[in-house]
Amino acid sequence: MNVIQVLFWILSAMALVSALMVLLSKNPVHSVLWLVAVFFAISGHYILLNAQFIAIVNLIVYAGAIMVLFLFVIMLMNLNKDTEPQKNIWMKLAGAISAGCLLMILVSLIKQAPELQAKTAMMNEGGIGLIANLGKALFNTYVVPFEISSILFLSAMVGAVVIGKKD
Amino acid sequence: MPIQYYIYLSLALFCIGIAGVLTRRNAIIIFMSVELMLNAVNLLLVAFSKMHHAVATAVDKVNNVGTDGQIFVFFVMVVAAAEVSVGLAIIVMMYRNAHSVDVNFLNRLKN
Amino acid sequence: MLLSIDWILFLEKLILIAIVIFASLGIALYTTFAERKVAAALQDRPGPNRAGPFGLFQPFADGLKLIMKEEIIPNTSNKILFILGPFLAMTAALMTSAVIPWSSDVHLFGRVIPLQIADVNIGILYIFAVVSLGVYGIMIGGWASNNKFSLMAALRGASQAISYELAMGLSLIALLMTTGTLQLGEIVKQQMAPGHWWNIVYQPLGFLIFLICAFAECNRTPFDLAEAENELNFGYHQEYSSMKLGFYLFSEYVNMFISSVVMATLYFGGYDVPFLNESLLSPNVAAIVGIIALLIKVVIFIFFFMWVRWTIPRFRYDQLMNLGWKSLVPLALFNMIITGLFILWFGK
Amino acid sequence: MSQLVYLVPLLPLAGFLINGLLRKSLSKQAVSIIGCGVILIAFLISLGLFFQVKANGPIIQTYFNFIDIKGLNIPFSFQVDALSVLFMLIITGVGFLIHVYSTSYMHEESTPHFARYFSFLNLFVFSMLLLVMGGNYLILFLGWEGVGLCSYLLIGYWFKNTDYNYAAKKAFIMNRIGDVGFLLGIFWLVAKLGTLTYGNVFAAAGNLSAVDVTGITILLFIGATGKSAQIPLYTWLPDAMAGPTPVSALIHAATMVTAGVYMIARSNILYSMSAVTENVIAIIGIATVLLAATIAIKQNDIKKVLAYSTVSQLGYMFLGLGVGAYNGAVFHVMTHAFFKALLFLGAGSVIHAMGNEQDIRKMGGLRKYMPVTHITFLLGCLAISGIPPFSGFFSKDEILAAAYAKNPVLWVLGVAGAALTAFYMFRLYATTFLGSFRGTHDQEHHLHESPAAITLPLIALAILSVIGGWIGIPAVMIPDANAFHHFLQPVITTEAIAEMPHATEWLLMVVSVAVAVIAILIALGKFTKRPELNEPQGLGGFLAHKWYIDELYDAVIVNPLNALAGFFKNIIEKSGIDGIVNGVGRFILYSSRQVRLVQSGQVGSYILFMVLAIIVLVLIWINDGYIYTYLSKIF
Repeated sequence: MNVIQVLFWILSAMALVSALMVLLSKNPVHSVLWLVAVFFAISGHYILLNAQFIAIVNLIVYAGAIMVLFLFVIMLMNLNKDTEPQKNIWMKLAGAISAGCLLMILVSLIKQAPELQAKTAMMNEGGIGLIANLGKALFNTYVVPFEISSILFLSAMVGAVVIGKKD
Repeated sequence: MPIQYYIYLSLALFCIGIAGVLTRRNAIIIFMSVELMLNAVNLLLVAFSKMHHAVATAVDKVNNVGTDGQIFVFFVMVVAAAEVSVGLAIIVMMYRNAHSVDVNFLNRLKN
Repeated sequence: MLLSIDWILFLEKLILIAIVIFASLGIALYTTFAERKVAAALQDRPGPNRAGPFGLFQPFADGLKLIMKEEIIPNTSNKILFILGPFLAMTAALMTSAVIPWSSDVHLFGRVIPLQIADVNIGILYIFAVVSLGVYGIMIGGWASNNKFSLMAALRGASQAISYELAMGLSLIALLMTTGTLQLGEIVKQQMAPGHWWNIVYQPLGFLIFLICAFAECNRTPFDLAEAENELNFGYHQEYSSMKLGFYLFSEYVNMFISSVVMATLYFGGYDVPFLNESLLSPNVAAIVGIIALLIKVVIFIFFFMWVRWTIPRFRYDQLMNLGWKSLVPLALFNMIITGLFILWFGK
Repeated sequence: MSQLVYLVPLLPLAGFLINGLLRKSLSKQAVSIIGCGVILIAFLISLGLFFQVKANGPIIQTYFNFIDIKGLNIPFSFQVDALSVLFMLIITGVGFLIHVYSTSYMHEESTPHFARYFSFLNLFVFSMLLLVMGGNYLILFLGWEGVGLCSYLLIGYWFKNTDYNYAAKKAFIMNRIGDVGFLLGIFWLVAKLGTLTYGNVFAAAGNLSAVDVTGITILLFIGATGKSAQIPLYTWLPDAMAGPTPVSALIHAATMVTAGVYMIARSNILYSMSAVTENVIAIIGIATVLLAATIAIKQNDIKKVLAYSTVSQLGYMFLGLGVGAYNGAVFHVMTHAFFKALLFLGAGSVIHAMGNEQDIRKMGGLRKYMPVTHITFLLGCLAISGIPPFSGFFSKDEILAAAYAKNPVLWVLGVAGAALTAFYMFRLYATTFLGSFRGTHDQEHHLHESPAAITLPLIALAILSVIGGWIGIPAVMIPDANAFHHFLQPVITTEAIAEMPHATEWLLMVVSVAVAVIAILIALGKFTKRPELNEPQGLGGFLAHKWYIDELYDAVIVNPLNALAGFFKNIIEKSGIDGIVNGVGRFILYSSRQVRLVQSGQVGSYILFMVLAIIVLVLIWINDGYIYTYLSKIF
């Protein structure tokens, strides 16, 4: 049990607990904060996998921008525990059970998969996650998708403005 | 780290996201659950990328195998960000009209 | 060996962290005093001069006062988040210092100790990420107060921070194009290299944008919309009292300090002393000279911050947004393109 | 001359297009000149072609490939040989006279309708020319369909009258029934021989089996019964009197109805190969002769009498075809064209004078009012009755002689038909022209001889009716004087009539002429003073009602079909098919109303279903081996 494994378990536990708390919190603001915690944990995992660029981008994009937007919207709408719509208990139960079933089935599937036996993910080493390598790949092989994604961004921005505009 | 651990972790996060979508009625929470699912997939992509990199490294010390997975993660984030900006705008409009973020208010197509 | 950790390194880093944090807090403490003195000087009055010689103990008195005050938590507020707010603000402010190269390596007990907590290879992105997390403290604090003025202030502060982050990031990209690395230590070393000037020479426009954005990120005048007393009573921390209020106020000064350090590092050579070849000195001497050089630069910046604060009036909110989106972002983009063209033509 | 072949059909087509398209802007004079002129030019060219064919033999002109696919090549070609040039002369010559006649007869129509009439008339001539000039069965079929269309258009020329429209439709539908047979015959030919060009077909005809030949010829003959008004498809022809009288003349004398005769004469090689078909044709021909003649006896409409006489005379032609006297049949076509055109145009003249009165019971004594019409009509009657030396005698005699050679019973029936012919024609003549006028005073005052445009064609046709038969004088009278046979020699190669002793032949002639003369005398004696004015009773009524054939057809074919259609429309369609269609709709509506409950509009439930579906699919995927084995056990 080396330090990486310890960190892996800690981060995993943190991610799972936070993810569950996202669901279980009655208050949407709490949910957002728990989700930020999940993202931190996942970013921690990325760092363990030596995918530093993804890790930091995950933080900037998700924690720094997307979740702030969520928080913004929730605060603007002044949502809290009291305004939270509740599903009836049976629907909740059905949802939880079917999600659980799916998890069970998928886990059993992975357990059987022969291709995955004895495969490991490279931890804390290997240079592909570094920004130089990713940048080269992004601006050589994937330059067209990259430019298209910028167009996507632009159109999403325009779309958001158009939708959100008070008329 | 055995790749299965990452797969299990991702699956667990993904199914938690599904459970969130299924059990909540607040559109924003559902949206967040979707983001959670996307992140679970991202984590899996990175893990797989490192798995393939590990396999390739055993043969060749200097290689770029597995870069694609991380690039995909990058694009998933791009799409997620675009989706959030539009999605939140829609939710805001919905709230402005219905004074609620309950997705069950959105059943007007029913009739 | 338990967990196979390099315990000495661990200890070394722990000590360094402690020093940096306490130094940051100490400097922030005296920055408050300096602010009052500068304000007084600009307004042609003595300023605090009772506690200790020249009023030097004034910050401690202020701190003591804050700690001794009654701890009020509003009844209707969300208690956990109410407490979490200032904590997050302080943490985010202090986290940035982790990647700052304070000076060149020191040689102590036979070990080479870098005066940098972590020289990660994505240093600038790290700073960027932490800065973007800074809004949580404001937003959570404002929302948890359950006060509409607080909330409004928090939303203002957050949208201001998000808007200016963009221009800041774009100006940093231009800088990165010239340096070719994200590591702060590397950036400083580049500027120290002979025949190479400080980055301010190559990126004057980028620095200007960064400076303005730093003002906005720190919620300093003229961008202190989040605490516009005449509009929002006292801003997002109006329900706070005692040490939690102190944290908020303090985090602002820490932010100011860290911003100054970052600006000095990125654009003004960090711990580089101009026209001095540090390699001629012994390493430890060089480190000390470097640290002093950095601190001098930082003090100049902090003074500049104060000077501006007491000189320029506050923007209106729409002016703020217009400046951010319609001037700074296009300007930063323009700067980026110009930089790119220069690199293309001169093959730098 | 042979380069001008294409002009013969093209000129009437051009006339049709000019008159038809410019009918609103052309004056009546222009229309008349164009309409008659193109036919006249065509006639002159045909005349030139006639001499060339006579001198140099047939002309075959191929213009382009009409249908060219693997295994079948049908060129667009014209074949101008003795048979077709003869028909061309009849069509354009008689057609020209009818055109001239029409310019006066139709003068009261308004200009666009006048032009429409002439354009249809030109189109009719064009189609008929296409029919007789075509170098293969397909071109023939094009013309065949074209005349069917034109007959429809012309019979229904006064389209504001519903009955006329019904008559037009009847003609068209009857023709269609025959055309189906014709088309099937053509298909059969293509299937067996792979060609439709006359020369190739006849050259290869020897390869056909007996069944094929019989089948093909019977099917082609069915087409001919429709077009040439034989039993059982003749009923349209009397109804076709709805059209203007010159149209009747054109249909009956020169064009349409002779198409069947032309076609069978053209295919004589095929027909002579099948004894069965020949017998069928002969029997149907003689039956038609007698049936139509008996009906004609009791008709009071001047045009109806002539119509049934046409049917009857066509029967003679088919009798001739059936007994192998192809020359005689074609000869009769020619003479019939002359005297039947003459009779129709004369009838038209009478009708014109009587102010559109067609009932002979209201006429009488017209002799002194309309001398030219009277004389020409009388000549026509004599010709059709087979009195020597008028044209009808020679052609009819040739057919009857051939019939005798084949089977004396046919001859006896044929002579009986001839007697009936003479009888009803002179009943018509006597009732119309002799005796005293029985019409209104107003009509009497109005009576007058027709203008020159009407009388000149009458005179021309009368001359032809008198002398037209002299080109075919039988060998028994003047040896080797039969120019007609010589001329048709290259085309009709299968004339097979047993030589008879000359005495027998003379005897046959004398008997038939004697019978005809007796019938004429009886008719004149009976009807000159006491025309038959009352409604006929008993057998006469039966004949007057045309043997109730129309009623029979209605009862046997039309009404059951109507009932069946009604059954399909009201029962099958309404309850069955509509029921199924509406039932499907109702079922969908009902089931979707039920299924719609699943679609609650709540996003959560949708996602729940989606997740459940994923679970099920994954389960299936995991266990696909078990499922396959399990399913394979069941199925």
